[in-house]
Amino acid sequence: MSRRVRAWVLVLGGLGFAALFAAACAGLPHFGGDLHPYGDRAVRAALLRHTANAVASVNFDQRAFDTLGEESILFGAVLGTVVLLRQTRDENRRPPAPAPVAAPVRRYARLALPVTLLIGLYIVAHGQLSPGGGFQGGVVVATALHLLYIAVDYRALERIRPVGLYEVGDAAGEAAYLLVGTGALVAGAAFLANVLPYGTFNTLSSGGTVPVLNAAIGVEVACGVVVLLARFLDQAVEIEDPPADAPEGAAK
Amino acid sequence: MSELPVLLGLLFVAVAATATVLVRDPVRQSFLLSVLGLALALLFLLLHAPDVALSQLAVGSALTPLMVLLSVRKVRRRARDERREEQA
Amino acid sequence: MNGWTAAGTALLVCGALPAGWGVATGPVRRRVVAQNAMTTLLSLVFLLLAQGFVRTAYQDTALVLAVLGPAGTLLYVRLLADRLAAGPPLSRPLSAVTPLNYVAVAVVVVPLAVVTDPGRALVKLLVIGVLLVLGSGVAGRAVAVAVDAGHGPRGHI
Amino acid sequence: MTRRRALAVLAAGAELLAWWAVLTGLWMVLISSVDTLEWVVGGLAALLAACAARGTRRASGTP
Repeated sequence: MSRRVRAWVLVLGGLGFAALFAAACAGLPHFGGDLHPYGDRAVRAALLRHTANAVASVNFDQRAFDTLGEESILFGAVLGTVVLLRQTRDENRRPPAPAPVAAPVRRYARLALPVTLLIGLYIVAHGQLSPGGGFQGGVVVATALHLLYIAVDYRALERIRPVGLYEVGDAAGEAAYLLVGTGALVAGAAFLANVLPYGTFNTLSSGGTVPVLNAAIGVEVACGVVVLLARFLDQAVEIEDPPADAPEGAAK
Repeated sequence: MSELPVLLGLLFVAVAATATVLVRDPVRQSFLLSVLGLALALLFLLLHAPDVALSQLAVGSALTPLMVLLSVRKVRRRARDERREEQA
Repeated sequence: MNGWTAAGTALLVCGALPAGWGVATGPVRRRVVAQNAMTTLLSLVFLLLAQGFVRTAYQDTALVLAVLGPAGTLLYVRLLADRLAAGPPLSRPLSAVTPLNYVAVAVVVVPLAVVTDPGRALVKLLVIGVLLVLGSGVAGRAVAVAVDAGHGPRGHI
Repeated sequence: MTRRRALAVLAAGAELLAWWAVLTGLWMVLISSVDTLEWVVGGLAALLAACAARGTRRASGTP
């Protein structure tokens, strides 16, 4: 196809999309209106299952299967990064020199790391009650650990971050989500159906499987992000590119 | 008048997103990306979607800039090494 | 729109948006300082909006931003240390940003604390305030140290 | 030798306990209503964070 023909195809497609999009927009309900057919049903179902945060109920109960897909996307993305950013045979590893970090920053990291970690765990554990959940809390937990690289030293991070353990955690989180879904099958319900007792509204034990799935996602996301960043840090800080003229062989 | 905060949030997001696309240098782009993340979080909160706002904050405030800047560091180091080899 | 929402919008227009402009333009030094100011101010905007919407649960966004915002600033300081050290020392307006952050935190958190009933909610609000002051102070200090390190020994990672 | 070791264990325990108490207090501030399960989950989360605090202190070198 020549450049000209391609441009015409693009124009044609763009025009068609614009016409259909405009027609669809005309049929949308008005912004901020009173009519929310889906929202009303979702909130009613959430309250019926004693889940205070309706969004968590939609994500982990009413449409838990969608969330399984999303979780698997993250899992696959981390896996792909690990494969792509691995150390190849002709790349060398050089231990990085320690970085000078101001003393107050170091002290702040020592205080902020546990506090941030606790806040992340709080966000995971209270996903069914208040805004947040496994994804948000998991990312906060992973960020908390990387305060060690940001505010202390790369080697300090390496000392308390056994990557292998986090790889296992990543897989275990993904597996736990599937196992909870299979548990519902064993109990005689549909895959990922909410089979646990709903509990008392607005307490930590409410929502049936919602907090359990939130915890699984929290573990998966936290470990996945740590593994992801470990690969990035490896490449950016430690691994050197092979010399252009003489490949020196394995450095494992 | 009651729509003013939402309108401001929408405008903020539109400007930040356009600027992020137009800037070419990755380091500058990482700064704009963090502004865009904060703008989106604000808009989500104004539209009463705190769950999404939290997701955006968690990802946008430290994780994305870290990944962008680490990639920049790797690419820079490669360029520097190549230059050194040419001089040698 | 009640008073709290109006105050949040005002703080957004007068504080966070100019800070956002500072992050988007100019030398790296100014961008990092403005980034610190922007996360602090936006966290305060979130607190005001949570009060204005009468949803205490929305405070969690401010809480998360109060710990992750400084992490973001420290990250820029860490990974752009050579660029920060390459320029002249911080100008006086830039050095004044961190004290301004403290003032903003006090101006927002104290009235919010006054209208909050004594109890756990009040302590949570104060914890967010303390985290904001600590984080923004340390991040501001880290920028100043990194800029001053212009002639010191290099060797950062 | 054993005495020094016992002292070290005692110091580690005290450090963990202090962090745990502070962090459990923080958890209790963050939540909206207290019940037994909340204490259990909060205590466990605080224990994890306390271990991280000790790990950070040790990894960052200076005491």
